[in-house]
Amino acid sequence: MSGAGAGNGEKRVLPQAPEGAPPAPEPKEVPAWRLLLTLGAAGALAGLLIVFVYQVTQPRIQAYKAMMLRLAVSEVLRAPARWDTLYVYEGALTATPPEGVVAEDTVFLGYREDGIRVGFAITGAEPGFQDFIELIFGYDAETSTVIGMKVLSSKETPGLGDKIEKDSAFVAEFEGPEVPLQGVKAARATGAANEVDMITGATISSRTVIGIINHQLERLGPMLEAYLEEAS
Amino acid sequence: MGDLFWIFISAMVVNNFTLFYFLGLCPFMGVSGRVYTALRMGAANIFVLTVASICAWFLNAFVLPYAPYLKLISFILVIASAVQITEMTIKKLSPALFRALGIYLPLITTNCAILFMAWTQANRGYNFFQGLAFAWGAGAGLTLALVLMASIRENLLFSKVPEIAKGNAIVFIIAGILSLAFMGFAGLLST
Amino acid sequence: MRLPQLLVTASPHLKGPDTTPKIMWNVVGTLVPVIAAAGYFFGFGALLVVFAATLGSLLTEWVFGPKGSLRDGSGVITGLLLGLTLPPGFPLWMAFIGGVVAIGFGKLIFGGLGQNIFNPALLGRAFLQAAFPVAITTWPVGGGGFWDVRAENLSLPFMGLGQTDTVTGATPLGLMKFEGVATAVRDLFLGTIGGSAGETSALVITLCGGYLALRNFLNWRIPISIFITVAVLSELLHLLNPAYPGPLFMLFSGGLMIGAWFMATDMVTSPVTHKGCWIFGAGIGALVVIIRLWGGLPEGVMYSILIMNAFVPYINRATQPTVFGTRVTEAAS
Amino acid sequence: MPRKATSGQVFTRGMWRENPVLIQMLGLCPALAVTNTVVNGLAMGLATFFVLFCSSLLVSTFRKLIPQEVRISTYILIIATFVTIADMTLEAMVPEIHKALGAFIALIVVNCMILGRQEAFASKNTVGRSLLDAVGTGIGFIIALLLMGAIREVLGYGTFVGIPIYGANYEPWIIFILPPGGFFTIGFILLALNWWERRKLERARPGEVPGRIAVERAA
Amino acid sequence: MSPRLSFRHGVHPPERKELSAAAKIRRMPFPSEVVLPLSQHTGKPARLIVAEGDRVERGDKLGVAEGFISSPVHASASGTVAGIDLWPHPDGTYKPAVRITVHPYSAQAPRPRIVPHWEDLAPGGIVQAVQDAGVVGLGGAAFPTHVKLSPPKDVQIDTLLINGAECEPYLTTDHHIMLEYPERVHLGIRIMMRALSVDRVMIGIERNKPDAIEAIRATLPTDLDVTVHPLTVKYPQGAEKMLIKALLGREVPSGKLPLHVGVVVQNVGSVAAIAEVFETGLPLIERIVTVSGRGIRQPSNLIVPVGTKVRDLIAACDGLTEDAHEIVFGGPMMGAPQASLDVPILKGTTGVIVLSRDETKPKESYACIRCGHCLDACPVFLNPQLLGQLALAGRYEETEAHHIWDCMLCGCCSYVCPSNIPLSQLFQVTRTAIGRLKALAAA
Ligand SMILES: Cc1cc2nc3c(=O)[nH]c(=O)nc-3n(C[C@H](O)[C@H](O)[C@H](O)COP(=O)(O)O)c2cc1C
Ligand SMILES: Cc1cc2nc3c(=O)[nH]c(=O)nc-3n(C[C@H](O)[C@H](O)[C@H](O)COP(=O)(O)O)c2cc1C
Ligand SMILES: Cc1cc2nc3c(=O)[nH]c(=O)nc-3n(C[C@H](O)[C@H](O)[C@H](O)COP(=O)(O)O)c2cc1C
Ligand SMILES: Cc1cc2nc3c(=O)[nH]c(=O)nc-3n(C[C@H](O)[C@H](O)[C@H](O)CO)c2cc1C
Ligand code: SF4
Ligand code: SF4
Ligand code: SF4
Ligand code: SF4
Ligand code: FES
Repeated sequence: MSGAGAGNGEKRVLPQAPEGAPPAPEPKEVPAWRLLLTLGAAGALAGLLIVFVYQVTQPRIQAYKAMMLRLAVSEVLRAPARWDTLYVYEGALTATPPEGVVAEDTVFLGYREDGIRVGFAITGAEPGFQDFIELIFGYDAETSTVIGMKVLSSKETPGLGDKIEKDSAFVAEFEGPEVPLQGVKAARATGAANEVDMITGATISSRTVIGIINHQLERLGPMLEAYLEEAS
Repeated sequence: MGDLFWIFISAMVVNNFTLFYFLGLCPFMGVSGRVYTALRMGAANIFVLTVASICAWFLNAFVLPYAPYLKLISFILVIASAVQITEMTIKKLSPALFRALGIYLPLITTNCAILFMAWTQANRGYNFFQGLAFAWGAGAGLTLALVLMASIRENLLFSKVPEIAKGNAIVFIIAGILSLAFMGFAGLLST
Repeated sequence: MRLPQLLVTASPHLKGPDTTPKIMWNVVGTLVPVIAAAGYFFGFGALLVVFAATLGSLLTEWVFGPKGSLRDGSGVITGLLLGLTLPPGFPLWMAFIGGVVAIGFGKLIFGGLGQNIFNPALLGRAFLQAAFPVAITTWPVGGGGFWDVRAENLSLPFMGLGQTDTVTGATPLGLMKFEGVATAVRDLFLGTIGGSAGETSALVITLCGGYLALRNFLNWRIPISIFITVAVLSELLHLLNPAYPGPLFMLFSGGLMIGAWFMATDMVTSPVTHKGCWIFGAGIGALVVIIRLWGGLPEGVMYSILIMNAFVPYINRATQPTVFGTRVTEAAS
Repeated sequence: MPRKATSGQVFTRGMWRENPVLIQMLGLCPALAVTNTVVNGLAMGLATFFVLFCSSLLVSTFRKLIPQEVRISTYILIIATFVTIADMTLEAMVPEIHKALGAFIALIVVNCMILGRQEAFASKNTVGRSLLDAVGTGIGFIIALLLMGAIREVLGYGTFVGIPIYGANYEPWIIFILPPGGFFTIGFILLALNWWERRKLERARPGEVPGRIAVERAA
Repeated sequence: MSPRLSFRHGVHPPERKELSAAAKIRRMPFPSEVVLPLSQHTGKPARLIVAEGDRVERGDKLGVAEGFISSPVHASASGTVAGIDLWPHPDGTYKPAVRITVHPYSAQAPRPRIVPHWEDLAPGGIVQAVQDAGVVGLGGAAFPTHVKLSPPKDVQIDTLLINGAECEPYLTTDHHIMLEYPERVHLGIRIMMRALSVDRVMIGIERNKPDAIEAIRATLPTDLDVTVHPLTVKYPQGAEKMLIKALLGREVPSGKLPLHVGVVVQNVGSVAAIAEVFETGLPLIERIVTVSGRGIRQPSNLIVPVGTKVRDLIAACDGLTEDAHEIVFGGPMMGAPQASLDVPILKGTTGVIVLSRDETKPKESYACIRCGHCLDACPVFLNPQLLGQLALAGRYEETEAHHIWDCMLCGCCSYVCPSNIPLSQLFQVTRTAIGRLKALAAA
């Protein structure tokens, strides 16, 4: 059976002839229009099928994405009644970016039932232990505190690094600390208002989470304040 | 600049395509028997990755915004044709280079490592230069894994590997050990 | 005249004094003081861990290895060194598994003694680190008498540390990396610090390694080139940015000493040529600095050695000696 | 010239005797990349199965109409279409799994097993036989993925299909859900298969030295 | 103090020269039978010119040189040709040999002959006389000396090196020649200088023979440029390429001969033998042999008629001890083991070493542990580790690419290998195999 020697990868059927030459001489010439026709027909069929499935699935995909975003924002902003989407453009926040440009970043500004602002929801991503950690966090610019954090995606080690999303104690650390955040080991905590206990065995992932928040606020903080001032 | 460097290093060692994403395993198992072949295969990979990166950047910038559902089809067809065209150009311009790389090109043109690179480059929204850094990092990483495996396998010819481990089993286990060793680079991006 | 039964063997008819078992048992002998130091600093638990790892190695070698291979002593070294790289409070069953993996997948699967590519002991440890990352980074805090055996040591096979919420001390490298706290070099040198069983006394390890180097049982070029590379690189970086630790700290902390003297020098998994040994050592040194300063893990000696092990066949290829009389031929022609 | 395989053989051989992953070493990257749990492996297997089945159906139906020169391009076009469909469908139906599988769904397109079956079988056989072959091969692929997924999940998480099977205090062997564990797992499986095969050989021909065969094979 | 003259790598085996170092050269009694193989030298075997039953006198020709790279063979004792048959040869095969029953009552005096007067001979004449006398290298390789004395026209020989290194353990032959016959050595040097028309001679002697250095120094001719150079004690200091490197700093190119760097190397014994030819007119029919080792009762340095069987030689040294285990022709590093006591001493046999059980090497060997000690030992900078693996795997072409033909089979690698892998033996076997394959391919 496992005549599957090491050379197997070379023996298997290749998409093209191994010499990279055009297919071996043909017994009879196939007219070019037939080739084009075949490809065209296949292409048309493919296009048709894809567009059809796209039409069917797209609403659900969009809906799911919107739902995930809603869940995330409401989680980090403590279930706001509604929120505005703001775009970062040329060093300032704006609700309506000019047509046709891609915004550098988006933040969400949440409001309570009574119209009082809860805070901003901001996303960010940086490399963690394995790959990028992507998260969203809520930030109250008036009190300079983080009010919530949720990891959107990460590939951190299960059982270790993935505690940044699964360990509720760690997630709860982000309800209320002042910025800039300071990561500490539990054993050496002093109780300062900006301290966040890091997870033992996942110091790097924890530090990345803290780092993302600090870096994003360093960058966006002034804009947020400027926007609030303008708005009030 | 630093950004490009980290993209390169990340794709090469921290998230090595072969050892962490299991990409391009078929050629990896097939041509890692000899260092010389492995080196040429690596070079061919870097070449195709470069072409693919340029194609993916082009498609991502000018085509996909209008027809996102064509992503996969357009990637695979455009990359394959572009490689074919460059291949023919090389054959004309530098027959020596063609002889060195030629037989490997069809083998890798429609290979998962290439597609994954293009796909990820598009997903991460890399610009032209970031895309190239990513492609070259991936290519360097593939080459590194190939050459290390090939030199180890050449050495293994002298070893009395137990009968049940001969063939692919030992190659997988060595790949596992390499992957384990390369875990030392994990987190290299985080500080 | 009496007709003797004559022996007919090929020349040379004399044999140098060194034999493979002799070299191996000498290494075992020089490990005894290192293990004793581990026992002195960490208590009986450290010795238990070393014992469990060695037991795993020897049993595997005995069951699956070629007949009589226990006598050559290399399996003992693997077990002892593996045990010395583990934290003193490591569960014994995990240490045992490490020994099994080290010999089974680090050595026997390649054909046994002399044919492996990767250092078996370090492979065993890398396996454990990836399998049980929490247990292996749980360093005990000092204190306790010699006979105090930790509960974690005795956790049941396949079971975790339990929810005892162990208080973990930090190793000098962890302290440095994650909290910016440096440990006094004097403590590092003598060994009054936290860490793996064998990561403690740089003094004892250097004396033992030096003895082996003097007897030519290890190639001194490897540890020396590691030390030089680490010292030079860390001095340069320290000058550029004083937040990076200085060379003395880098040299005496973590597993660098035992790694450089006992593990990088495993002849099977290091280059055969002198030039190759210099490259190998320099590579390890550079990787150690890179991983320690910029990597995710506090310590990189194990990974550095394993990675460079993978390069050894290539290094050997690239550093073939220049055959006598070939340089002249080239020059003449 | 080998005898033409019976329909039964066409159906069953891909499952085990010529298992695409474990024996033919095809489609290795998904088999390793997404098998850290049973569910992921199963989802990947089903998606691949779907693509293989539909492509074989189309290719064998139109096999007489597709000219030699463009057959590979046509196959790729067909396969890519079904992969895109599978991708969008999974995203709409099971977004969590879709996220876990990531780019590897798109990579089904280059899975050499699928293209190989088109080139080697569907383009030369009737629709019925091609579908039998596709189903057999697809099941073989799923079996391999499930096997990998089961080993890795049981050891790496201590669960099977998400259900804990050892009790709370089990210490998971995290390595098995990490990349090295993927390589090790398939390495172990191949070791076991080789061992089994040799044992059979030894039993079949007692007295003969089986070493020789394996040496030849390795040479 | 002169500079430390040496080469790189090499090994330091125990010298064990003390066993026979004090024994003065003595003549052994004629045995009752001598056996003279027709092939005692490198090159073509001599062509037989006697028949069974012929009576021969000491010094008579038994075979004549067959071509230029060949050497005649002479009777080493007076007697009757008892047979011409295949006889055990020291190289382990059976080779045609002339067996002479020694006349028990003969005085063994050679018949009167004309002693050539070397000062009156042209270089060519000297070379002819040397060839007629059957002189070959006594350093071990037994290469016909007259060939070395006639370099091609287009090379310029500037130095004659006299090899008194005697780096092999146990052997004291060259030591005693230099110690007891220094004048003869100097006479030989004079003759060679004339034959080669060189005017610089360097004598290299290892430092472990201070008395020999002293004796040679004391008798140095004052009219010639002859110098003595004490060498570092290291094996294989006496190998000609190493000697040239140590004394002149020149490296003989791979695959080339010493004459390509303008040097001729000759062993002191060979030089003394040339002198004897021109002193007595006798051809090369006896030589000095060290019989040593813990397996022999009385280690000695003997003047032995060529063709003496080991059996008789051993008897002349009071026989073997109880634990005698292995008999080796030549030194223990490169010498050939003997399975039979009937093999004859040849012109090139420098010594007979009888090793006792505790001197022989252990038998158990292990897998190569890639320690690299063999690379550190190899004086030609080969990679015996790789070569050994290639040889074991039968990858002969690659062994050639890795310079297996540059190996001088000195045995340093085998000596140091802690895993006791028979490296140099492997190389010898491999070279034979390659040679056979090539011959097959050519045929
Ligand atoms: C297999 C493996 C996986 C790891 N995964 C993570 C991870 O996901 N996140 C992380 O921060 N550190 C990870 N680490 C890093 C170590 O646990 C590291 O020592 C730890 O982050 C240091 O934290 P400590 O000082 O609390 O022990 C991993 C290490 C290993 C060996
Ligand atoms: C064809 C041939 C020609 C040789 N010519 C010379 C020569 O001209 N000069 C010389 O010194 N040695 C010559 N040699 C001999 C070698 O240099 C060398 O002395 C001989 O092989 C034995 O060397 P050894 O005793 O170091 O093993 C010749 C050898 C051969 C095979
Ligand atoms: C490893 C090795 C060691 C040798 N050692 C000696 C030595 O110690 N003395 C010596 O005269 N020749 C020695 N030879 C032989 C010399 O290389 C060379 O053939 C010889 O000196 C030439 O002189 P000859 O032709 O008079 O014998 C050795 C050869 C080899 C290969
Ligand atoms: C100087 C020296 C160092 C060694 N170091 C190691 C080691 O770090 N790990 C190990 O498993 N074996 C070590 N060994 C033992 C032996 O070489 C090793 O088990 C082989 O790799 C097995 O083939 C060492 C041996 C010597 C002589
Ligand atoms: S995608 Fe490529 S490497 Fe992966 S299994 Fe398919 S052909 Fe092999
Ligand atoms: S080894 Fe060579 S040089 Fe040394 S004594 Fe023996 S024959 Fe002479
Ligand atoms: S026998 Fe050959 S390979 Fe070995 S040391 Fe001597 S010259 Fe080198
Ligand atoms: S001396 Fe022996 S064990 Fe050491 S490398 Fe050479 S052959 Fe191998
Ligand atoms: S399977 Fe990946 S290239 Fe063929």
